[in-house]
Amino acid sequence: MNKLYENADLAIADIIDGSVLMLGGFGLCGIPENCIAALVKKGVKQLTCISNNAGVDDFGIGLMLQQKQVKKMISSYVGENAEFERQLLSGELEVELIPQGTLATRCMAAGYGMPAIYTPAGVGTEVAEGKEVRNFNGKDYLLEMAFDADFAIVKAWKGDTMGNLIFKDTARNFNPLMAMAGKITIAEVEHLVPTGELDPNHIHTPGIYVQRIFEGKHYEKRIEQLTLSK
Amino acid sequence: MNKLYENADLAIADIIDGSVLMLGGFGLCGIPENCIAALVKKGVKQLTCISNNAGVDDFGIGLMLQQKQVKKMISSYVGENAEFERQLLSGELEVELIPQGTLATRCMAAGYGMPAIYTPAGVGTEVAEGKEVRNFNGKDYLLEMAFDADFAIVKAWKGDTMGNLIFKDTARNFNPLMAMAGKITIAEVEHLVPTGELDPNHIHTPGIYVQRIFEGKHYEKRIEQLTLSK
Amino acid sequence: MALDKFQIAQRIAKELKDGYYVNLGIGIPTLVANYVPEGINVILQSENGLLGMGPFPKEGKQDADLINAGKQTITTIPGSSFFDSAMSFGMIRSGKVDLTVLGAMEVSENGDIANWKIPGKMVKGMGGAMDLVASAKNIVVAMMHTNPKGESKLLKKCHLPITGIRCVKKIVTELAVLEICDKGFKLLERAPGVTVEEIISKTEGNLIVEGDVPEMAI
Amino acid sequence: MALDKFQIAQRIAKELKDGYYVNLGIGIPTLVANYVPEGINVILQSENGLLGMGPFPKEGKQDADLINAGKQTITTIPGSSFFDSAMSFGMIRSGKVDLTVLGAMEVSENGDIANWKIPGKMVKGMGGAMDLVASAKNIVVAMMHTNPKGESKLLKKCHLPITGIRCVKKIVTELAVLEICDKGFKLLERAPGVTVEEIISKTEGNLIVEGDVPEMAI
Repeated sequence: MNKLYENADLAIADIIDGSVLMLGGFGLCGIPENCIAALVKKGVKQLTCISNNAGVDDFGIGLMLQQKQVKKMISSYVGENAEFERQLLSGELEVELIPQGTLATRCMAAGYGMPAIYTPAGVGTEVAEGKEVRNFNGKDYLLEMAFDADFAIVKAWKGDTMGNLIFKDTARNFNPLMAMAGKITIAEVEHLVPTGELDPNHIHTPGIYVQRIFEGKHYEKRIEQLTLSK
Repeated sequence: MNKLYENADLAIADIIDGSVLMLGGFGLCGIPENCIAALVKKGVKQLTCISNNAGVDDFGIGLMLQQKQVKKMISSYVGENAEFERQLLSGELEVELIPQGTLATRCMAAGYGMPAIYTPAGVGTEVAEGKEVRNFNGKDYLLEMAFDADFAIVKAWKGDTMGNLIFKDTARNFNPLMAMAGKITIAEVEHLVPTGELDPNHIHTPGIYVQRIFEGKHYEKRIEQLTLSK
Repeated sequence: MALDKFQIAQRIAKELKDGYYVNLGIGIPTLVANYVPEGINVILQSENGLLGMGPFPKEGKQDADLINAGKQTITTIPGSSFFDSAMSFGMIRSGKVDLTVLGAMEVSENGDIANWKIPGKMVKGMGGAMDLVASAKNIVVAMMHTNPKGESKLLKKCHLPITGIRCVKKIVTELAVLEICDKGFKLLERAPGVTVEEIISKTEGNLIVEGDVPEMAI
Repeated sequence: MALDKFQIAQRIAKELKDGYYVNLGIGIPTLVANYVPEGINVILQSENGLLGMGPFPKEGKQDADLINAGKQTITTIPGSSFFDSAMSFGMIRSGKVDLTVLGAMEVSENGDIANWKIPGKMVKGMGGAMDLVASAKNIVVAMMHTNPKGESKLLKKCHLPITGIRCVKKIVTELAVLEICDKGFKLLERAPGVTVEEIISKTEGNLIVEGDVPEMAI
């Protein structure tokens, strides 16, 4: 079975209006730049995007927001984005804010076939509203449901034609979790290598979780907060 | 803080009668040989051992069974061990059999601070007796509790003085999960390397989960079922 | 003529499709790997933590750190990956494994399976079997049609303690290929030369025979 | 004299012990890393997936793939490790992080904390704050004693939407070090030259003053 796609346009060709997408990355670190560009080009709309952040005004998911392609964001933090704020305040955009660890674990739950997980994050806060609270060993936990996404779109450092992925540094973040969680997982990689070249002990995401893979082009890898030592 | 121990005897010195231990390994693959030998030498008794298997008669946890050090085994499969069978039938030994994936996930739950997990394994079988059954999206799941172990004893291929671990091939199995789950985690490694030598992207178990580490000696690495191609 | 165990494996191999991720149980299921049809690539999952299991090693090439779920020494194919047991059962539980082949002691007409415990005998444990049957989306059972006493293993209801409920999709025995449907065991194929009557006589559970039942092509 | 933000960080750094795994929030907490006492090794956790965070990189050495939870470019120390976000919050949730330092807008006398949302303002989200406060076994808050309007931030009850309940252990402000105990804020230390009266006047929640309250040694 061929998992190899030529480019992002082909890999995302069947994503339609109203799809639920997971997009890997933390801030602008480890985001699937090629797929985002292809989604903007395709102009698909009414998307629900599960992603830790919403990019900045002119990069990352911010590019999709500019084109009003996003109906709903499910994120843990959405600062640094004026267009996002405008759409939110005008009611064009729906936002669900959830704790970062809950976001990560709800992805993992989907990938691990667990329908729900218990976490203490948000107990006693407005995040707990409408959710089941349960006490285990004297501590309260919230029941949080596994995500159910049509597509997971992730970015890896290296990948092979069988879909095995290796991430680099903190660009790993949500990518391997979302890769496990999508009904269809699309991986863009900086370096596509022939099958057999990756050390099987170094693989972060086994190919079984990846349905489509392609080598991305022209990575900008923008830095959000350049901070240097003197 | 020093995590480095000279040998297994020192690393397990405070394990006392009645302790709950997790022991890594699948069959005889990836088992903490040095720590098992030290536990036998120390003669600590009334142990509860959480381990996927119980070794064979003269190797692995089987060595502890010979000395009648084990009160209870929590495992998924305990074949290939005549002494085990004798103790079980005579009532000297208590056994709790649980599905392998449930065993693995209850370890992971402990390491991830999740008090319990839902799994479909065992629904409708005697494993479900006395357990909460809950339906999510039309499918039944059992509520299974995170393990609570005093010590996790694991074997890795490489480790550094900060406790970072890398496993090799299928000797990984339960080791990283148990490493995350112990109140105190003791890691024996085939190769101890100076801190900074392991690639941070290749580490399977971050050092935060490991309290004690030492380089093991004289690994026998016995093969249970030598099977060859002609 | 009834199939031998190699032919059962061969027949099951016809269920494989290109790109399938497959988990093969111990016994006859393991043999399926020897009959993968030409032009088809399947990737074998071993639930102790490996995708991309290869053949047994040549003498001298065995590695104690590289075994399958039956604890046998094995090798890997290019593109293999190792992972821990939680991820291994995670991918099983989330339905990423396309086909699971298991042995069984009994199967009931609603798809329940019993394959882990015989009352009165030493219980060795379920290993990964309960996880596999509870989660796999496509389970094929490889077994003999009857037990050594000649009693049917395709039952109205399992007598032995069950491993999982309503999970088996297909059964391949030395006599027949059967599918679990709403009403029971639907007879899909006969072994060459085996009569429908023989299959009926050796099937305790409800057997559905519709029209001409073709012989297996193996 | 009230502490400046660097001195607050310096005082918090005295809470560090050798071998501690520490998560430092954005703002004053980040500064704590600059004041680790001599002879003590601490390992910084960044919840986006790193243990062993080092200083900011030198010009030209920045790497877009290597950032902290504040999205700043950083470096690693020898012995660092990378992991995914589930493991990162897993180690937080299971109590493996020894000390968490956070900023806050309000803290109540029972240890509730509010630091993520101001009604009427654009809500940016809680990021990892709710996970951290719900799980960390040892939470120290770094904040000003009063808000810009001069109102106390140490309250009987939080007015703002809370981030977590009964979780804060200690608070270090420009005026004082306080511990949350059963009855409220226990005054442990005063900033050099700051009077107990000033601290009382700026603390709305129940303040417990027992005996002579020593000055901080910084």
